[in-house]
Amino acid sequence: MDITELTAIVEALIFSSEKPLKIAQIAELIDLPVGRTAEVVDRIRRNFEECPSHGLFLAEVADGFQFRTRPALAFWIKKLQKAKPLRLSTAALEILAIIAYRQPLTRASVEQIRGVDCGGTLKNLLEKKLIRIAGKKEGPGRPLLYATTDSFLEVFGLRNLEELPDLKQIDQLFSDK
Amino acid sequence: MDITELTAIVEALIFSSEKPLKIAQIAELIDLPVGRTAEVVDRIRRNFEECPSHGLFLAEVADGFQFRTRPALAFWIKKLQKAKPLRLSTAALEILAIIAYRQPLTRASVEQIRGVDCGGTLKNLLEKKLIRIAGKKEGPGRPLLYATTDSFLEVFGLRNLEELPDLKQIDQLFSDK
Amino acid sequence: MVFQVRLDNFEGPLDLLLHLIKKNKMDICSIAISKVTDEYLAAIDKMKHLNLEIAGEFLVMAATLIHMKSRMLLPEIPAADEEEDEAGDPGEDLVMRLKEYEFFKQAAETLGSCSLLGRDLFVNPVKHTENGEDDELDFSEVGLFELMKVCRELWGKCEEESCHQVEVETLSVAQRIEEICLLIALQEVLEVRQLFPDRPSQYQIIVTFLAVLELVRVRHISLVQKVQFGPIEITRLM
Repeated sequence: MDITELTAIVEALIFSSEKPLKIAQIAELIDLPVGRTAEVVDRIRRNFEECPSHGLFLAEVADGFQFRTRPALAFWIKKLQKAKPLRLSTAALEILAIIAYRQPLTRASVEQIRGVDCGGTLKNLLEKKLIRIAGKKEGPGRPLLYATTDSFLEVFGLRNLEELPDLKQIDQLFSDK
Repeated sequence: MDITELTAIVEALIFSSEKPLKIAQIAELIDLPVGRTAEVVDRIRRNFEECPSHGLFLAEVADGFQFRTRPALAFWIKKLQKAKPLRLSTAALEILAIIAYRQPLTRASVEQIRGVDCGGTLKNLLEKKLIRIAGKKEGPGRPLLYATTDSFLEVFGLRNLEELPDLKQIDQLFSDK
Repeated sequence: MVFQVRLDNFEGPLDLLLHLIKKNKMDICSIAISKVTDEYLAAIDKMKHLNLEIAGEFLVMAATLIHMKSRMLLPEIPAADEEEDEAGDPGEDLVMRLKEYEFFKQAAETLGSCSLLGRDLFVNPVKHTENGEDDELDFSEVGLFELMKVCRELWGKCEEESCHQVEVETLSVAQRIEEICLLIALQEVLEVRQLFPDRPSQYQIIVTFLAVLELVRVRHISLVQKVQFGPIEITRLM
């Protein structure tokens, strides 16, 4: 293999690795002496470092090599991360499911179904605008009622609440092996 | 900002985005007209493509851009990957093809075309996020409708659904009916 | 002729049929039904050990093929043509379905031969949260399917009692025949209406009706209606 091909392989390996790659690991993968491998890695490092139009650099961290964005560009990366796709914990998803299918309902009802306290997650879902307060329940204490929002529909790709799969359809889908 | 700095910023943005980044998203993040942004992106694409010592390339998928390892290097990456590689059965590919070309459609329609039950594979494709539930069909029973996702485009390296092969041929086939 | 087919290789009856057509170098639009049917049935024979549900789908196709073959063997009767047209030509239907399936099969192959992400090329798997808080570690991207999954688990936990009960009807036609025989043995003439209780269930009506028909068939009783819309009388014959 010539140096060009080796450089390409090592670049791809470092890029697609979940953890930083050690020189020794790379050497084993491409079956080359460690010294030679270190040269290839250094070539990649220089390729990126010496060209200011690259936004990435090859970082040497505690346990190996890893591609990272240049620290000077952090401002832009932060901007991007604010627009990340919605992520929810299992607890949040459970509460959302309960509210979606049983709305409007009180926090007590949600907690009764799940068997655990859920004040924190409820607040989080309100902040994410996936649920809203939909008035107060008649009766003692007049507790708040929760319901889903238009954002909820948007996130889950629904035109309206009638488009939520009904329980029979859910059952059907999951009863297939 | 000069073009070198812009190129670096956009490269870092594309690299650190989990999903393929669309030109419009990049343009908004760096506050530049879409046309100008496309030029910057193309510069990055050429930077990587024209230099054979790069193991990465800028892929255009699902209407966005994403860095990927070159297909020719798959052998080496597989040596590194511990995670099970993506595997799709013939049944899964057939169902995906049917859904891709005729979406949105019901499970019954898929089964009619293939002549066999496909509940299990459908669920599997949903889990892999290659297909999604796209609402309910009007009419009796309001069965669920299925459609492909952006992940489908990403996995198959398609820019959009129009890039599916032989789309015209299938249109003819159905207009004959 | 030695004929070997491994059926677990086929995605369904259409796939098998398509294979036979290709093997015999036929054109989908002009299949030699007779030959294809014979080979299809031979293949079905080989799959007798296969699980019943899959076999069922293959059997429906077998029936269609036999139907088509039998139509071809019969001499053409011009008078029957109109009727046939109305019912739709099963051959044309099949050709259409085969063409459609063949297209998707090819499309699936094309898709499978793409450079697949996660199989042939890879992205950077590192999650870039260095700048942000890491508290979203066990958070994942969600969609409708994930919502449904959670629902299924929740509902499964707390609503197991909501299953639908089906009661088994115990009345059988044989039983009903015996009862009617007893009644008619006591009375020479009986009105059909007298066989039913005040508020018969749908099931009771059907079973009684079948029992009466059976008794008429074996000439145990006869039914007589003397006036239009009048009562129907049962008379014992033996």
